[in-house]
Amino acid sequence: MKRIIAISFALFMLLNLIGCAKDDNSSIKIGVLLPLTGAMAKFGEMEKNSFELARIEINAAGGVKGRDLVFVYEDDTGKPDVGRMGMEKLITVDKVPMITGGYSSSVTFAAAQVAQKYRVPFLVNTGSVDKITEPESFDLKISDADKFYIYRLNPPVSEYASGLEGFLKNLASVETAIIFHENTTFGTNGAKAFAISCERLGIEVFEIDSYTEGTVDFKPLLLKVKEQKPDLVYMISYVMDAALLMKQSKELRLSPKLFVGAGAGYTMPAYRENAGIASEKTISATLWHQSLPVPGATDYYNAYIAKYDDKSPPDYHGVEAYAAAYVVKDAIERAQDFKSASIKTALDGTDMMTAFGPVKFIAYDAKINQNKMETYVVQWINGNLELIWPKHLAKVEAVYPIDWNAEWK
Amino acid sequence: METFVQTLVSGILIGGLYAIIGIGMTLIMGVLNIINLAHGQILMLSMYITWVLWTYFGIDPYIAIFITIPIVFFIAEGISKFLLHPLMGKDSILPENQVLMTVGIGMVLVELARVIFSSDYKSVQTSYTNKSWYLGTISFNTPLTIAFIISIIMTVGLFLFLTKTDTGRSVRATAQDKSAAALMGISTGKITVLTYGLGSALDAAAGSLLLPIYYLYPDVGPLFTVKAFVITILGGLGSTVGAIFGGLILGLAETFGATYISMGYRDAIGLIIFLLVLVFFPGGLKRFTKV
Amino acid sequence: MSILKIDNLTKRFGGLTAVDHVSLEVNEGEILGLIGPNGSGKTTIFNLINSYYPVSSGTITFNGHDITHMPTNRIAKLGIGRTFQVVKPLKRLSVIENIMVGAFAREKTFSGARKVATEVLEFCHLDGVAKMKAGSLPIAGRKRLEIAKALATRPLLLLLDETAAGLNPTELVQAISIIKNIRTELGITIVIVEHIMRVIMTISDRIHAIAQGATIAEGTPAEVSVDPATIAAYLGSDFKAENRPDA
Amino acid sequence: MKKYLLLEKREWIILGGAALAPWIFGFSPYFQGLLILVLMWVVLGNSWNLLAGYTGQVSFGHAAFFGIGAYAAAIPYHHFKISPWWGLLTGGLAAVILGYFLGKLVFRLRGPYFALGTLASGEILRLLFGEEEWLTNGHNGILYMTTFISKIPYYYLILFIAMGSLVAVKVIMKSKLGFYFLSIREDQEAAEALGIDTTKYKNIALAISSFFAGLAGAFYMIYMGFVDPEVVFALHNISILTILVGIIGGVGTIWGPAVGALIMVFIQELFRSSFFGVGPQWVSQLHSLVFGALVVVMILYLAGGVVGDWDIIRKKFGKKRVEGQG
Repeated sequence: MKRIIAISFALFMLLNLIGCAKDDNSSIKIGVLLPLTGAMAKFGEMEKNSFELARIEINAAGGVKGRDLVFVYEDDTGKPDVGRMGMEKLITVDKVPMITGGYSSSVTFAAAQVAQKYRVPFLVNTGSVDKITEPESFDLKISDADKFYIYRLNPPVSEYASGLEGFLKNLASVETAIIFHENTTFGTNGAKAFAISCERLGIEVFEIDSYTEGTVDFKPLLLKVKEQKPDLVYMISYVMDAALLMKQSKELRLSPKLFVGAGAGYTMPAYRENAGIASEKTISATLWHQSLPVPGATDYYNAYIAKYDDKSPPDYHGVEAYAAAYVVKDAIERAQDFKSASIKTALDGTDMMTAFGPVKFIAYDAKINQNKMETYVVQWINGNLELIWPKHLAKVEAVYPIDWNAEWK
Repeated sequence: METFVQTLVSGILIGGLYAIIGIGMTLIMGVLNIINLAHGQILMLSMYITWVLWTYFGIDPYIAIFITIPIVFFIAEGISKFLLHPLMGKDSILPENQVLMTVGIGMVLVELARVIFSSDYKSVQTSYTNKSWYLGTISFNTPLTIAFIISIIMTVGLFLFLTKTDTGRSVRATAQDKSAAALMGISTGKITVLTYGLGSALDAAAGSLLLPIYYLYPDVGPLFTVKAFVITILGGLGSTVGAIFGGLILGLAETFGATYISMGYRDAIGLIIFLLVLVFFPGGLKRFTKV
Repeated sequence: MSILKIDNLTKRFGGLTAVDHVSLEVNEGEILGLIGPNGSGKTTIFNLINSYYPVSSGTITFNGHDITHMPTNRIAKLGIGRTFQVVKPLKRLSVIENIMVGAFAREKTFSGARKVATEVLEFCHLDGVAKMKAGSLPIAGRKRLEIAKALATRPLLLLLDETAAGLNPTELVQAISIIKNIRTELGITIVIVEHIMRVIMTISDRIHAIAQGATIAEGTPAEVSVDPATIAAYLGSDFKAENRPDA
Repeated sequence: MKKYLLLEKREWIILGGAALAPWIFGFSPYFQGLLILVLMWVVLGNSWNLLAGYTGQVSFGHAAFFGIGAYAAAIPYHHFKISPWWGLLTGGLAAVILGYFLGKLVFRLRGPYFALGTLASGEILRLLFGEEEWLTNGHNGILYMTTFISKIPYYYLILFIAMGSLVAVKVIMKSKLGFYFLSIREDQEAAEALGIDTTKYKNIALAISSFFAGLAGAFYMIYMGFVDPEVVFALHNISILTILVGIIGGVGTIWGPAVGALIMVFIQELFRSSFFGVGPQWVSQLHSLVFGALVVVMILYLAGGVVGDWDIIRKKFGKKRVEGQG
């Protein structure tokens, strides 16, 4: 018994020692919350790679205020509760003054609350549900910008399709649509947002239908397309579901005028890999494309491929992470010290150009600390993801109308 | 009408796949009288074996069946012999100890897969993965059709094994009444170990058949574990013919439910039928088929 | 006055009639022996009395209550205790705890149940093994524990199902004395099923003999033992197995 | 051992230690968070243990009660901004009501069928709560800005609930109710013959069990400030983990779930954090693997759990020491 007490006492002391983070003057630690294992690990990995790419570049160029930038990664495993615990650990154990990352909408939203509670700035770079930057969801008012610690680099999901809206406006022949979405926060909200877009465009939405991630057989869902014959099928899915949806659409020989994805899975290389020829000529909303005339976009794209894998090139998720790293660097450099409050003040004044596009946190509608930006449209043409909208930036002409029978031969 | 027929076809095809997953479970549940909560994980294991064989050795998943079956059979025999069988005679407060053991085994299998293969999605792209054939306007997914045919063949084979061979008869006798079987000189210990291997081997075949249709990640299993025990209860414990019908019923109920009620309730429909059968029609289809 | 009245009791399992229009009465304070060859339906009658099986037809009346379709636990509460041929000790509980479970049928408190249990322990000569786990008792102890559990519920009527089977001669003598004491000291009416003729003939006041589910004879032990129908039933195929002196 | 107000001296010492624990750990909110998690699992483990370990009804669907408790706290907040703290009153109650109806269904089943029935019930509720968006906000979940930044109030709240569940189980197991539960676990037929209405007492066990599971769920909502059906109705992460906590600690023992919860949370966290950052990074991938392996080894060699088989463990430990001296 005595021995057990002694051992546990020793263990407690050890824990206490580890619990006290050492103050280190040679580096600055920033927390990153990402799904590194679990269903969304593919995205997490791409973002982590991009954070590392940026970190190496930044440190090679002299670091931040003479210190080395260090990212402390915390795996949220794609689960909101784990994400919240990870946030707490970053704040209380690693004692980071700022956190970035945040992949899935539900995890990011749940985790943002922890950052807000502890008053640690959280720069969201992917989580897209609108309410993340709406102070109302955190019991704050729109005028409470000085108390609001959540910032977002990427546009909210309601604006994902803004580029798409312009694209569809030009195609007078699209009059009806069906919307399929995974039953997640991202999916439900994306579907609602697109239904509103359709209303603006005068497109009649026949049906909004949800499915569970990991469904084996989508045919009951897709048969609705066969029956109701909409012009457009809009789908909000992650990679594997996206691939199966298209494979089974091909199998059922569906022939709407357009298959449109809402970003997420539909721009990933793994989508093309799995859906094969069924992915050909599908269209997707996107937040970025490497051919955009944004300084550093192509450089990032090439650097990523050179450093990691030429078979899985990065899409907008990667560049969001890459850009977030530079926004972090910029803010810390302008901050008076390394404290959370100072970094927040610096973030308020952010106005810079990144490989993702211009970044400036503004207040509009119900949101504050939100970066507002344009979105784009891409299409898989001959196995490559090509930018097709806006027209003045596109190097490739959109393929439309599409003869699915010929494409899917 | 076309929607109806296409729904019917999809339901039957997916039901065939469910059936073969369910047959393994029904054997195990019938003879060992435990719920094998590692069933989906065994399926996952065989999918990884099939994936490795395809990716690194270029072996077609349908040929890989002949390799995954013996590998999984021996692994399952080991699990059964060293982890499940020793618990049989042991006195424990909860008779469900073996069930809980399968939970532990399942966890270990998933986490091993995660350590070895990471959480990434894997899939195989063969020449036929994206193929389908048509009868008029009705489409039949080719890999699903093949899976359906193979699962029918395997069930017939299993049925013959259970009714025509001595070992098979011993398995059935053990399933019906363990103590009576032991009195008749059947080594029930050996039979239970064998049955776990056999049930898992069927599961392994299902894994190889599933891979070209679906995709693979360490947590793929539980979805199919649940399907398997729904089928087992629908078809009646230990009934192979019942499992075939149970699989088809589940496939059809899910597909029709998804088409005509709501896709979101797809998985719930199976579970609700399951609970109703469990409570109000114990014995399932076995009441009618008797085998 | 009869405490238990069974009227035209019938039980069918599918096509098989296990109990066929049996009628019998048990008088208060007596010991009634129920005899019959293997599979003649003795245990089935017990299982019908305390509602383990639903009755196919006929009625069972206990102490003025119609208990034909009453759930088992309510019948026990009314005052019918029983033992099982295949003993059912609560294995992981100690002997005294087993008996306490029975005692709680009439006692609300822990101490009350414990007091009753202690008395029953002594009565059944189990006081030496009170703390032992019921699962590790030898067979004689388990048989006595069956009686003790039932006694602790303070029954008016006790159904004893083969409580003497598998005991050695010394244990047998002890068992017989316990059964006799139950009636004399506690005044509990007993119906007993037993294979060992020597036991049943010595302790029963009356005997009710059945074969293939139907009554074949009734009367004092002396009357029944010379009854031609009884002899025929026992001299049938079951004769050797049933009537060996030690069986 | 002398009784001091329901508990033994040793148990009071443990409770005293638990009351001081947040300070012993250097006041780190991170470790306080872990302790809160341990205590939450103690409540869940106790709840399950009463039904499964003591009454023999092995539930594979305890997430149903946990989840309904969490939503009982969350739904009024979502619709009417009623504080989730009321969940401490409504959570347990909602779970008892659910248990009442579920009991009518699943208590018709025995053994493995009961396990399957409860498992399916939990899964159906998970799908239902994900789908019925008008009521539950679906997969968006329900978020609430938690009341305190400090973990201390939560710690003492859950310590109080955990202590309550422990004392409740202890008192029950010394009463008629406890004896009846045990007899149902040991032999339902024998119990019926002794005048025990097994259905009624199984329902009582379920009601008490679901009450504490619901309370734990409501606490989860108050403390985490977030619920979503995949989290609170999770088959593996709640239902099965609850069982494993019971198994590791010791089924049918008073302190088993507490010991099991402590082992489960700390082993998982020890590995997940790569031995609190001391070990190499890859160790963190092993956290579930190690726990799974522990479950397998425990069931194989120590089916009674750490508490139930403490004598065996002590004997082995003692032997080693003798060898060491020799």
